[in-house]
Amino acid sequence: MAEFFHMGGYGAYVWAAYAVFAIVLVADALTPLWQRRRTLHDIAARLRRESTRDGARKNRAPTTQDPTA
Amino acid sequence: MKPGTTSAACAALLRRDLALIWRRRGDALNPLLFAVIVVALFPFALGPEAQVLERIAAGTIFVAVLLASLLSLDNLFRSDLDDGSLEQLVLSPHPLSLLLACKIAVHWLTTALPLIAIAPLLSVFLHLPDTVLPVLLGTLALATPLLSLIGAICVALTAGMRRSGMLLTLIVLPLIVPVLIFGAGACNAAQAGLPYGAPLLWLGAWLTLALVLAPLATAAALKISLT
Amino acid sequence: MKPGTTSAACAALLRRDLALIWRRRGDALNPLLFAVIVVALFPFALGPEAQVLERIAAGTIFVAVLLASLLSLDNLFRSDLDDGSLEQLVLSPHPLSLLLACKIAVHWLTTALPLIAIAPLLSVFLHLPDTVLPVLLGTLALATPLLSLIGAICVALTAGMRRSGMLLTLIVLPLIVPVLIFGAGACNAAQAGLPYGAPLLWLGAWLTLALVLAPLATAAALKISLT
Amino acid sequence: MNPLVLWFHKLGSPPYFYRLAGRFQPWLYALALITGAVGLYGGLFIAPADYQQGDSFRMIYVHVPCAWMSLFVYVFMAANAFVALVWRIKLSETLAMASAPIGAAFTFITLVTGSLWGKPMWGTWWTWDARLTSELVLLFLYLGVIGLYHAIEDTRQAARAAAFLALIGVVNLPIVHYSVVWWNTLHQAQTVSLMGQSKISSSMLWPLLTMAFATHVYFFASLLARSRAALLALESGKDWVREIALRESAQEARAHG
Amino acid sequence: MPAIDLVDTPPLLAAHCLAYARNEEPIFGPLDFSLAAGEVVLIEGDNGSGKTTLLKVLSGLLEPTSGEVLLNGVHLTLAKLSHQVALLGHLAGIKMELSTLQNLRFAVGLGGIRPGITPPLALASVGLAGYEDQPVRLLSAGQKKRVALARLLLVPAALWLLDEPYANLDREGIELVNRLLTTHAQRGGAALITSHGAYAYTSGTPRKIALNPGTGNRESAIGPKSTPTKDASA
Amino acid sequence: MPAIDLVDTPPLLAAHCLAYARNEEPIFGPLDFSLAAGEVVLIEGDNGSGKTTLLKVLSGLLEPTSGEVLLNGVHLTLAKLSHQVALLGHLAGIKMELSTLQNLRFAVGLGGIRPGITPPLALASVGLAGYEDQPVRLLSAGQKKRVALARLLLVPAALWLLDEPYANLDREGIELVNRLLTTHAQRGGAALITSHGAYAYTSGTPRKIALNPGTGNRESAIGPKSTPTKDASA
Ligand code: HEM
Ligand SMILES: Nc1ncnc2c1ncn2[C@@H]1O[C@H](COP(=O)(O)OP(=O)(O)OP(=O)(O)O)[C@@H](O)[C@H]1O
Ligand SMILES: Nc1ncnc2c1ncn2[C@@H]1O[C@H](COP(=O)(O)OP(=O)(O)OP(=O)(O)O)[C@@H](O)[C@H]1O
Ligand SMILES: [Mg+2]
Ligand SMILES: [Mg+2]
Repeated sequence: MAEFFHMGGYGAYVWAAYAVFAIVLVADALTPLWQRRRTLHDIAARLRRESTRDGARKNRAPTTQDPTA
Repeated sequence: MKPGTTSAACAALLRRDLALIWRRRGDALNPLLFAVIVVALFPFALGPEAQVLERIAAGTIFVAVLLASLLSLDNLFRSDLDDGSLEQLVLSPHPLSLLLACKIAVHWLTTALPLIAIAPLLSVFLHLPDTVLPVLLGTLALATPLLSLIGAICVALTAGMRRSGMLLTLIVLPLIVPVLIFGAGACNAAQAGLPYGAPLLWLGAWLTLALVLAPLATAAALKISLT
Repeated sequence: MKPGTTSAACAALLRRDLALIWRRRGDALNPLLFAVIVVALFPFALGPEAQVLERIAAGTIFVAVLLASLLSLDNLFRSDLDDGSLEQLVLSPHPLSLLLACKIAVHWLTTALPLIAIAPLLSVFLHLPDTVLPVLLGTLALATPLLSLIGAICVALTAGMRRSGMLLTLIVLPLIVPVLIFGAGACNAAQAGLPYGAPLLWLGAWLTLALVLAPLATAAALKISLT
Repeated sequence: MNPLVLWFHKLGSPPYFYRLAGRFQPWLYALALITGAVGLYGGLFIAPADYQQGDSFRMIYVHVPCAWMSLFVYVFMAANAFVALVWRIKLSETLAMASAPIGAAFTFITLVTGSLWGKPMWGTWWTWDARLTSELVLLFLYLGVIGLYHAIEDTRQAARAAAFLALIGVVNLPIVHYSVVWWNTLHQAQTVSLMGQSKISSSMLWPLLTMAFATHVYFFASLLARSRAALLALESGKDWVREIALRESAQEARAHG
Repeated sequence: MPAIDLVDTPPLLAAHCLAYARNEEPIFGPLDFSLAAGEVVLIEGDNGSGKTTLLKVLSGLLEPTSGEVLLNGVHLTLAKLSHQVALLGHLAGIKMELSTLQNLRFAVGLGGIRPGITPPLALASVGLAGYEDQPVRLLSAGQKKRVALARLLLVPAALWLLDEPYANLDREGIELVNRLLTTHAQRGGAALITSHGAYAYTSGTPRKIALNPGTGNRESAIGPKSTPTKDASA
Repeated sequence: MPAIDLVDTPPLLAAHCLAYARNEEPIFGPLDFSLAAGEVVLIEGDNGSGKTTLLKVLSGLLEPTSGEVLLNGVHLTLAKLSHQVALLGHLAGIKMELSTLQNLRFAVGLGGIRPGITPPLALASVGLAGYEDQPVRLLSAGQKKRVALARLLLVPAALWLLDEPYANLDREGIELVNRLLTTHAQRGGAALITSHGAYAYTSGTPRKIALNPGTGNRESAIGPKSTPTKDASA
């Protein structure tokens, strides 16, 4: 087993290469998940904010049409 | 009520841009200073050995000229964008590519030409052999318009953003690597006593192509990044 | 109605500047890219021979880092000036030099530190011997804060002008040539197997001095160029 | 209408694509993982050591598939960029922009693993060889496209600008490659081509091909995931996205108590 | 190049179902309106209701999300727009470094000139006689605005799109704008102007288009109204 | 640090023979005026008469050519000014990239805070509730102005110098400014505002300082006048 990891003296290089391969691709796979979560978060926050905005507007200008959103 | 002719518009644009540069002639010298400074830093950084400096002279001058004209490219549309003039250009009834070609020409005349003029001085700093100087000037004369034209496309792409700054350098880099290789390569070949005609011919061919296509591409890119 | 404490003001400034850089984190990478690109241009310009590249490696990296941090210095006060924030800083009840020291610290942390971190990669491109790398990193760690501090004084002097751009480079140049000579000199000495302690000590001494005096000078210069 | 055209039309509709991609995506990830595991097992355990390079040759199983992918992804991106610019199809913009970071990742892996391979084989991390240099330029092109895309405010405009750049890059890559070849052979011949013609035994070959397949499948899985995330951001004002956002935030609120 | 003297062609500008959304967020909602030659119409709306955005769409700088714009009955494209529309936005396309006269000369070179007027005359008629050689940078906020107004006088555009033309101007300047608008309308031109209702265009038939703030005004109130609003300073 | 509750100290701000010349060209002529706590004074003048310049001098950003300025009876120096003056110019010192709330937080960190108010409260009271996380860049012209007004509410400055605070604001915004001014005056603050006379500050005792345009107004008319000008749209 140790010999397997040793890779005939090239272990450091070989395993570093495989590690880079794994790390970069795992990071690449995780980014969309993270992006998706953040986007949905932002949208939910924006929806909340918009509702406070519309509320404030209604108080200021009672003549404006009721927003249908 | 009739709009003016296209040639009148180009003339007005050339006149205005030259007037602007004249108004800010201090700024117009900046690329020149930058190139001089980059070249002047190398003897300090590498030590004063003449053989080392001579070996890297042509390449360093090329890199300095290239960086100087790239950094000045950033201003090609910047101020026009900031004050709304670019919108007026896009909204004008004349072919945008022609108007942009005028702007590129002004840029080359006011930044690259002075750089070529000062190249002999730079080559003295770095002990470039006198025999190589004509080759250097020739390649610069072919390479700098190419840089202005290629650069203009990239600037147009980045025009939509505020402060594109060095992102521009990143985008331009892959496109100018061939220019650098052939330009500096010709000088290095001349210095080594090898034939240097082929790279010059290549540069000439590319320049002809770029003169036709780059203004069109620039206009297309600008329209993308403005709407 | 009481004004806040000075430490609160500094903290607010640090927080805001970091938030701004985070908002424009793409821009923050620019100096890094610029240095990489300048270094990458040299092999194209000089040819791929390892011996040539090795000889000029340390000096070129030093010049590239220096240019990158100088060009980014231009933005140190630019946006604050453009939107009136700088007026607010000057009008604030807290010592201006302290506030400016915070700004300089943020600048160093966000531009020079990444440059130092990427220096090993740059040295691979130019075949810098592995033994010289620690010396290079050490000199960069001493030289870059010195550049930020000296540069800040000059930026403050040119803050009154729009688009000072490369004039800045011209003013800064004479001040940083000694830094370049000692910094690159130490690396070249190390590469040649000579002792390199003395220049490092000099750099350290200057840095100590600049840490104390530069913020004060910057504040004075800024006040001059704003009124 | 021709059913195939109709299907393409439907595919162009973001909510439909989002749902369809959501259905495919887990299967693609699973397939990539399995074939990848098989390929790596074959490469690390079954394939014999190379008679010339010893065990260091096992780097081939990550280096070469990624190198192939770095080129393949660029072609894919440029094709989508072309469609996006000419026919203004939103989905193509999304696909082009989603493939850029994946391509950059593969290019990065190629450069790093190549470097790691070069140190023991050539004794240096980096030389300015034609292929290596072209690959570096390719990385810069990818970074330029990504940087441009993120630097422009309006996402659709950004996508169009970046697509334009990607197309210019296609024209440029061969020019760079041949100029670098020419430049490299001017002074001296670098002795680089170590592996070019060595015949490869089938026990070495099949893991390589399996890995190549796995990376292709992975690319499409990642592409779908990225496109889905991007579509959510792009269509954030549309009702179907709002529904998803509200649903997820409600779930989260429940999960946190 | 088509002549633009179209006093009797029905609508100079017509918009059908025009809407704009930024990142899917509606800025102004489906709007229908038309503008005849000789008309000046005021766009009213609160802060953030999309007035500036509407003008940018009409000038072709932004592409509408839906709907269409017809100019003299033909579809509006960027190229067609060019010499029939003059936009005065927050950014006037004026070079701070150049003198007022140089700026106007350039505008004329680019866009052509109306018969019977010259740049110096235009400068004089906006009250900047004597400032011909002054770099624009050295002018005050209101004086800069006047330079932009002088450009309108010179360029042969039938449709003026003016974003808050009254802002920063003193009383005399406001009268100047009103005078310019009246003359332009009499000549067969038309203008759309935004304003917060403080200084209405007072002669002619001031009509208003109201933008409801933010709600994406799907059923926005459009149509001729006749009361100019002077009660702003309450 | 001195306390600034100075409701009964005689003049909050006094200027004697204040004049400013740029390159020997007089911009505004020797001015004498004083401003008591609780007062709001309107600076009126045509375009280019030097209103903006006067405010810059009073805030210490420009040095007057002659004359002196006393704040609470003491000479005005840059350092003293700092937390007693709040300037709202054309440039508000607001970062376009940051959100409205982040901007206000920074202003508070730098300048301190009035008791009894927080940044979110200030935002709400200028009608920007719900815009807390919006980058300022994405706001319309009038909304940006409101952010700048919110800063005034937060920072403990006794003297407000406002350059055209009404420009770009809708009718509601104008009322908002008037409300802010009234409250500030009642609290013992004072304000100098420039305006073209269109929207005068209507409550309290509106006094005006008139600057004669361009002439370097050596004998400028100063003193209390009582007619607010509402007849602007003529
Ligand atoms: C930083 C260094 C390196 C880079 C950037 C690099 C890049 C590439 C690229 C782009 C390809 C794909 C070429 C194509 O399909 O047309 C490739 C293929 C390959 N590379 Fe590398 N490489 C590097 C170092 C190495 C080293 C050190 C070795 C082995 C000694 C190596 C062995 C191979 C092999 C065997 C192939 C497949 C050849 C083929 O398909 O014809 N590479 N490399
Ligand atoms: N560049 C932008 N990106 C995103 N949203 C924007 C942008 N510019 C404006 N907005 C938003 O769009 C809406 C309309 O803005 P617009 O500038 O058209 O308003 P306006 O009617 O001109 O207001 P004002 O009277 O204050 O000038 C506002 O809610 C604003 O927040
Ligand atoms: N930076 C400058 N350099 C030289 N002269 C200037 C500068 N800024 C303004 N001026 C001149 O000074 C005079 C006063 O300008 P100022 O901006 O104070 O006027 P203002 O009263 O604010 O006018 P407005 O109502 O148009 O804003 C003007 O004649 C102008 O041309
Ligand atoms: Mg507006
Ligand atoms: Mg003013």
